[in-house]
Amino acid sequence: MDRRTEKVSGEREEMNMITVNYFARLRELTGKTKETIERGSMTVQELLDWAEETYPGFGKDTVHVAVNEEYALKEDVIQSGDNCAFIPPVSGG
Amino acid sequence: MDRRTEKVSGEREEMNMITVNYFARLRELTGKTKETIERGSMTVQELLDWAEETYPGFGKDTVHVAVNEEYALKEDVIQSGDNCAFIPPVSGG
Amino acid sequence: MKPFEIVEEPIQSQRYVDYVLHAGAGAVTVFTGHVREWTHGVRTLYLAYEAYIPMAEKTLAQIGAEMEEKWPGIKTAIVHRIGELHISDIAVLIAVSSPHRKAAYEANEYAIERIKEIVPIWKKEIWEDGEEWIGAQKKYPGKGKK
Amino acid sequence: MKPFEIVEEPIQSQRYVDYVLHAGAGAVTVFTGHVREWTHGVRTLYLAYEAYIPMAEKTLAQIGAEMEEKWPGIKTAIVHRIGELHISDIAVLIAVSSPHRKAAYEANEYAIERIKEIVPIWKKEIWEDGEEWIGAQKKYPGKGKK
Repeated sequence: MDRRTEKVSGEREEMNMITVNYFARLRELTGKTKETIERGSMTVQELLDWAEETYPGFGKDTVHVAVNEEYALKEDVIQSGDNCAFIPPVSGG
Repeated sequence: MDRRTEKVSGEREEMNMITVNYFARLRELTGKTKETIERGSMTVQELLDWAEETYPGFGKDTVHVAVNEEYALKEDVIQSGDNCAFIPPVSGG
Repeated sequence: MKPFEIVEEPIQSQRYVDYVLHAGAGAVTVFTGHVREWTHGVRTLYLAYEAYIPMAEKTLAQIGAEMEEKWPGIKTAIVHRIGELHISDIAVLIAVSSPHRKAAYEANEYAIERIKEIVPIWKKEIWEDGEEWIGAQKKYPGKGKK
Repeated sequence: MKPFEIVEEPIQSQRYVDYVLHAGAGAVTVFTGHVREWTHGVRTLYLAYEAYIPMAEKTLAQIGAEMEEKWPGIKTAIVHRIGELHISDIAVLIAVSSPHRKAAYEANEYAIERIKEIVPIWKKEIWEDGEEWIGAQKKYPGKGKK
């Protein structure tokens, strides 16, 4: 492996990064407002499964996911670099 | 007829007085905001008939009558001393 | 300020909102009717409103009583301005507070419909080339009808 | 002021009313949602609102676009406050102007229903003996669903 390959490999690894944001109950449960996941791509369903596994009591069945500030379907694919948010049941108004 | 009878009779005549108020189109038509009619009693229908006869174009079929600030039915009887108002179609709001 | 009144000066919205607001109110709806410049392609210069003031205030209060009977727990204020009104001026304001929003919307809309039916107020439209008293013909109302 | 915004300071109603008012508007409806002291017999001390701010402003603007498509000719502003709110404070304000009143009422009520469905804002109720994040469970929404 020469330096050039190493560098490309390094860049690729840097890009394996999905940002997730937590709000309200989920912010308190995880103790975080945001974190990054080292994945190149995953579906919304996979992200929800990951969250439930990582944070018991997450309640993925009532949590929606926004990708880049748009509500996403469970089968939608999240790409590295995307900015995601877990949206627990809203209660504005 | 002694003075006492005269006086009672005079009081009775003074009480033959129904006040009527005019608004909006009817105020402009009659040139009056109010006037008194020398009658001891009459029905609302009779008052409307009187107005139509006295002021051609009065339009009694679209005009309501209030007696002492309450809407009255055509068969209601107005008594001397009552304060009446002709209410053309309203257009508040 | 009275909760059901006719005024000759500009309507100050906040007074009526403050009147209906209380610790149990979760929703407040405020409707304001304004003088519009164009109606059916005709340009309005200004409006002149006239009222049979004591009866108008009485019927406004009657509408308020009807509302509080239909939607218990609401609190209401209604004010109508008379005199010469210009474009965008507020002619009428209805403020309703309620524990929950549904009643606040419904009662408010009920109020404006009833005002147009029974409150002795008249509007004259003044255009560039004429003027006219406005008013839809209505059936003769029943006594104490709700 | 932006016509669709999240703010942390007290909501100044007049700004949003002034924004929607214009010479063609004959009706303005303003809905304000307030912090209520009692809910189901439990006394609220205060509320804490939190938002995913950029997405909340985007969804408020989306609701405004939906409204203007459904009721052409209306003009809308919506503002939601976040942070710590006390009894009677305004949490949300919806202002709608319209040439005619019917659309102003209908569009306004549509807005609050949609806010409660899609805008990423959360409310925590703080009582004397506890606290809880409020939120009804909703079906997973479709993409671009109206």
